[in-house]
Amino acid sequence: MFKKILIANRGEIAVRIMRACREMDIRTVAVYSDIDRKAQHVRDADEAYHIGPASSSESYLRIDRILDAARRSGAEAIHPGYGFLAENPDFARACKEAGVTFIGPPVAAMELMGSKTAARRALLGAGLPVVPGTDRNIESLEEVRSIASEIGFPVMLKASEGGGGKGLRLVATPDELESAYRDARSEAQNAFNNASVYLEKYIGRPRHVEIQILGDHHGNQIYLGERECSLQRRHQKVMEECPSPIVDQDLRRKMGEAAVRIGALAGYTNAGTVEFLLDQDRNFYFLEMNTRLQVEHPVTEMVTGLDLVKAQLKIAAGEPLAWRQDDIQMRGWALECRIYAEDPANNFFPSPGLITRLKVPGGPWVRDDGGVYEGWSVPLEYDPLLSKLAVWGNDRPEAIARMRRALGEYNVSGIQTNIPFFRHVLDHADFIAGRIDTTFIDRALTGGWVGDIESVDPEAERAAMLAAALHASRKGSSQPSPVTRGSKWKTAGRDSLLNNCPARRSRRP
Amino acid sequence: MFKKILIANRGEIAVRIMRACREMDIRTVAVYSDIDRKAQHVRDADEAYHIGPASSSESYLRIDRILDAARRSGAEAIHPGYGFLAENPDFARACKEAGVTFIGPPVAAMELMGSKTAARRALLGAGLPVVPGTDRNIESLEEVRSIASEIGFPVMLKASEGGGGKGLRLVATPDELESAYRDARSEAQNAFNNASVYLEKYIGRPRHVEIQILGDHHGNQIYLGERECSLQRRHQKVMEECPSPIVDQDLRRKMGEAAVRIGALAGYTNAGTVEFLLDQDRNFYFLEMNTRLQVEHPVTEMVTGLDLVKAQLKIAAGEPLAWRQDDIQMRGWALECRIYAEDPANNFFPSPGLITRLKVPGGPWVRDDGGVYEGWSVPLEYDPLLSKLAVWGNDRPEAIARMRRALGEYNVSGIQTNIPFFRHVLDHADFIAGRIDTTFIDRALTGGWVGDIESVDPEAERAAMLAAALHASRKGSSQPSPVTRGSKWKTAGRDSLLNNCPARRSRRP
Amino acid sequence: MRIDIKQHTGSGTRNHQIEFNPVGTNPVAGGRLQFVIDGDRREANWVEIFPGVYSILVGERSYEIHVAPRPGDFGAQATSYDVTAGMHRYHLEVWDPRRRRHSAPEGLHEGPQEILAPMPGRIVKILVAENQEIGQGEGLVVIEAMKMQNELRAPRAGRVDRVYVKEGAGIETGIKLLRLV
Amino acid sequence: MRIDIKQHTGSGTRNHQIEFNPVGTNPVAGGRLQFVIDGDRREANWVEIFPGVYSILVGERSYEIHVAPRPGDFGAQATSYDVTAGMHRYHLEVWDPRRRRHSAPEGLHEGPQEILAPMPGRIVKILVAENQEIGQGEGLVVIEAMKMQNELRAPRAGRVDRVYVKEGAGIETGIKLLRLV
Repeated sequence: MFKKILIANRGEIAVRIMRACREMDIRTVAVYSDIDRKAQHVRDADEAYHIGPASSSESYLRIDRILDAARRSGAEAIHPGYGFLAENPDFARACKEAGVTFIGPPVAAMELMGSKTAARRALLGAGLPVVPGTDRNIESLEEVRSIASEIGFPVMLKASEGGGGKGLRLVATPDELESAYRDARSEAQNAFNNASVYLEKYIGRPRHVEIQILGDHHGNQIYLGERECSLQRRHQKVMEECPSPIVDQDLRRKMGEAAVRIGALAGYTNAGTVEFLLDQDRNFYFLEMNTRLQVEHPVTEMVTGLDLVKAQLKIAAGEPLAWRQDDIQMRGWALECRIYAEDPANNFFPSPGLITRLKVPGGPWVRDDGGVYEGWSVPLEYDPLLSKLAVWGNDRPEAIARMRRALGEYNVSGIQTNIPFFRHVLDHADFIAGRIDTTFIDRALTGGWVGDIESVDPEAERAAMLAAALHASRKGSSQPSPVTRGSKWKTAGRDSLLNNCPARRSRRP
Repeated sequence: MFKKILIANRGEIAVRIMRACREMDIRTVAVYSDIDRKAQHVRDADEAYHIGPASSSESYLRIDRILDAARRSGAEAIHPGYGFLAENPDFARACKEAGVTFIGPPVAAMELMGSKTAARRALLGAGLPVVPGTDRNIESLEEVRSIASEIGFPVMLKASEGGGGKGLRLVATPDELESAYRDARSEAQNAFNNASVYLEKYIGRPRHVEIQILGDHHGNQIYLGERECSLQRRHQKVMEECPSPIVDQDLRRKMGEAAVRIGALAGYTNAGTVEFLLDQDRNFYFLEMNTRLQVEHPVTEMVTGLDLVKAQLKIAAGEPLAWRQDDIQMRGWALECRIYAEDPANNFFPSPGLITRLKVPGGPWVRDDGGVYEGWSVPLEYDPLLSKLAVWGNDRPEAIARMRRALGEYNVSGIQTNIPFFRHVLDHADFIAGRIDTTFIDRALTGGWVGDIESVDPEAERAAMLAAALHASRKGSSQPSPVTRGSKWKTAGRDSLLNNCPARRSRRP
Repeated sequence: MRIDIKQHTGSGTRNHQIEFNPVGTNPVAGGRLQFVIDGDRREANWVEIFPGVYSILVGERSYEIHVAPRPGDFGAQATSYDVTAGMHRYHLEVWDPRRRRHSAPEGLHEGPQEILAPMPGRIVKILVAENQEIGQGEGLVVIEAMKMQNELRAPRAGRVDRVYVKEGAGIETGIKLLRLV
Repeated sequence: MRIDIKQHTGSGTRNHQIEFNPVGTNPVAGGRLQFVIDGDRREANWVEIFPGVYSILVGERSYEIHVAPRPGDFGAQATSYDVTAGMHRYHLEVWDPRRRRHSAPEGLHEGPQEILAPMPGRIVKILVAENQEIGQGEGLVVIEAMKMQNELRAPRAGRVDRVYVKEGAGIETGIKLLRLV
């Protein structure tokens, strides 16, 4: 096993990986940017190397500086976490050339899965289920017309290098096709500096269900059940569960075996996730493969009892898998909420800044994977994920009740978080019944949703007003901020219409 | 199910019970003493009733005031937790008379198990294994002589009403018998105001292994595996695990079935624990039965996946057990450390006071059941248990590594805790090998143990000295306390010989 | 003392009135007090656990209330708080008795108005030019923060009188972005 | 500045010496500094995370150090700290340069000595009387705190000159219990 590894990441996932390392007596090397000197992952590491200014393009994306830190520290391997360089084949290649083990799949597998059309071609060739459509870029309007009429409307135009919902066009009728094609190409050009698009059949209200796989360097491939990831806001996952409410033993086996075949096809090793779309009839279609550890891996860990980060390290060190497929037992039900620094009462605007108080929930079957601490100032340069709150229950209703309880204990002061938003999801009849798809949240919740929950307890309302009055009378009203004069506009601003979408090419991991 | 219950307790166990209630939509009623107005359990409850001054004899032990609070709040049931009134038959009887459900066993079962000699008689009658010895009080020196010679030396003299190691005498040879008998009686008289003693065969270096049982009101009784509780300091449990390193399937079944028979014998319902002593040859003998929820119940929960507090509530509400014996599956390994406010570097002196900073460990398979918070001042009137830190692993080595990691993340500032002490236990070769018995800690650790761990990392030592020097140079040295002049004596006092033992009749739960 | 409270909800605004005897400004305080709210008399046992966090027993019912000023959201006559009680969150505007003589400002949407930054970040794109006529809901600027691009839209129709910021500029919450007339 | 440090371990005491340039007393501080410890030169990158909690990079090795004064354990010339670095805990006595001219007090065990309460609690029993001769290790008083009875024993033989406390009295850490001569 490795004696020392470098973690090329920050925040909760760096902290998570270091926890596994400490339990395995592996020394940890952190890298950090100027504003992360006091970050949790630097405090937790055995060694820490400065790699540049706050902007990630100048630090956490700098392959040269990270490899330099690996050399200087004598790290034998690098764990990329997710995001940043995790799915960058050039980084994996550079590690290989530098003689450092990249904890992840082979470069070829990353490259194959990095190109949507190439991956579609490979799967179609092997007779694996992909969404009906083209397996290569479309070169002309004529081509679009003919293929679209073959497949039948509605169809989706997608950017070949795309992600995060950009360069995406839903086309309901033939006469919309021309303008949609033009728009999709130009949007793709702007967003990804590559205009190529391809065509897929549109699947209405699909579910996003993904399969976790593990592959070692001895030809063993297993799947660890599925994760239900249909709860997304603007194409961003916000809440995940394991198992999925609509996947039964039979479907799990079918999807699992398909995922393992896809892994084998790509010559995949280490931990990976095969994402599928499920249509209304529970037919599943390959969406894409994430060639790294998934943000939502904890729900799989809680149900299977396996530590995925430890498995990654053992696989990268050349150990054979410790489990055969039929050793994998799923017990109970797990849910995860992604706690983001964003204000649900204010169009989910990002909310960076100083955490003045942090109380994390505890007690039975509650797990918090955090990357921040009381007194830490959340920078605005990086992803707003503060922590992942996961719970386990004997069944889905218990898990839901426990998550409600845990969210009630969670207190983050100084900045806004989406915690109140999750309380709405948990109370929604469709969620409770498991009737969810990727459009559920945008349809049912964020639309007409307001941050304030109408009180059902008039006594609590009175107590709230007494507390506010007491506070005002004791502290006097706070200093008017520079905004005072414009305050009415501020208020207007808070409630004004807003769009937000990922600034990076790919959506959040 | 109940709509509202009262929790007649404080601290971590009150918080634990309220968590279960919130997950079951049961409203919670707290009781509190003057000093506990800001305690966590009052903050967590839906209602809170003041029941008197700090001294527990004037508050948490006042049956009348607690029942009055139950009446006024309309609570349908009372959960006693552990300690305080949990094993007091008069309280259970008073609840019954007040028409409030006592969440625990019937009065008769509590009374039978409350008297050691009565319980011994009952078990002997049923042919169940108890430590060889008398089943009634010894009235004369002659009687002691004859019985002792029958059993064979060494023998133990025990106070019939005893506990916490008081009125206890090990007698190795016949000629020690007379004085030992006299001492034991007078010590029992002083401690328990009852001089009765009885005789047991002495079992050398025994293990303490206990079985968790559940019984409903429909005649169903099951066992949930064992807990290894041999790690004790001065007869106080400090660390527990599930399963036990020396219990195999076969022994587990034998002990489990014996425990269930003992439960049936006592007409037991709800959650209970049968404590056994194991000798060197793994023969097991009944020690006593705890007729309430055990402090260390989390390790059983983590391995079986069952929520014991929820089970207690359902049983008390009249529901039949949801599991048959063969539904109980044990998975992996769990460890628990009891985090006490005591100073291991200072003879384990109690260390009450203000918690200036509290950082609880998190991440995978770590569970903290706490009853305190940052800013809370730990009162000296009550038990020093701050929290229970439990971890789960696939096997014992992983659980040990994880506990080491979790303890490393645990930070309590302002008061001293026994956290550094546990690091010694976890690093001890005998513990790692599972070679433990009830004398292990007093033999191997607390004897020559010093609070400072000799550094293995000279660089860490340098950093520590730099930090101390920086701190002193920046802050200047702190205000000399009143103690200044006597400081050398203070130091002497810190290192002076000390005895500490429980002030209550029975040892800590 | 008598304090007016405006409660803002999704559906509108409710007015409340609360009366109690002054409790002083001792940083660590607490005790029993009588109060009258919207005409109902109550007794409360209150204590401040942390600054802005109150444990309040109304009768024997236990509530933990978090009182936080809404960032950058202060009026001249009132202070707006986000108040959280368990699962419930309220937006309360407390009218400070020491300034009761003033009345609420009216004519919200008249005259020139400043559009302020609702969050810190970086201006990645300015979508309008000075003197440009715009309609309600039209995009004004795109602010990037935490890997998200957030498009701020016009709350009403009007003409862009001035643009205060440049593309690429870093901004703080509350600074002026542009003026609408 | 030059600072002497006495390190107390189970096995005895070690002396160390550390030198660095003064860093000021800015509450939130940090930076790089050169220091020499027992003759070895090092470079450190330090920052205070919380009061008394330092993140220190020596070279690139990361240490988080908790510095806490030992309760009631202050000498006239030095300050004693419990210093924790990860799994390791040190008892360090820092000799404040501003008082270096003094030397350590000697004759630890001579003359009359006060026995002080090592913890808060309640005196449940006084086991000796004034003018009573006692041997080392003999029980002096029993203090109850947190449901435990703690017997304080004589660190050496001597005569009980005075008893300052009564049974049933509540006590604080550091108050005088009795005088031994």
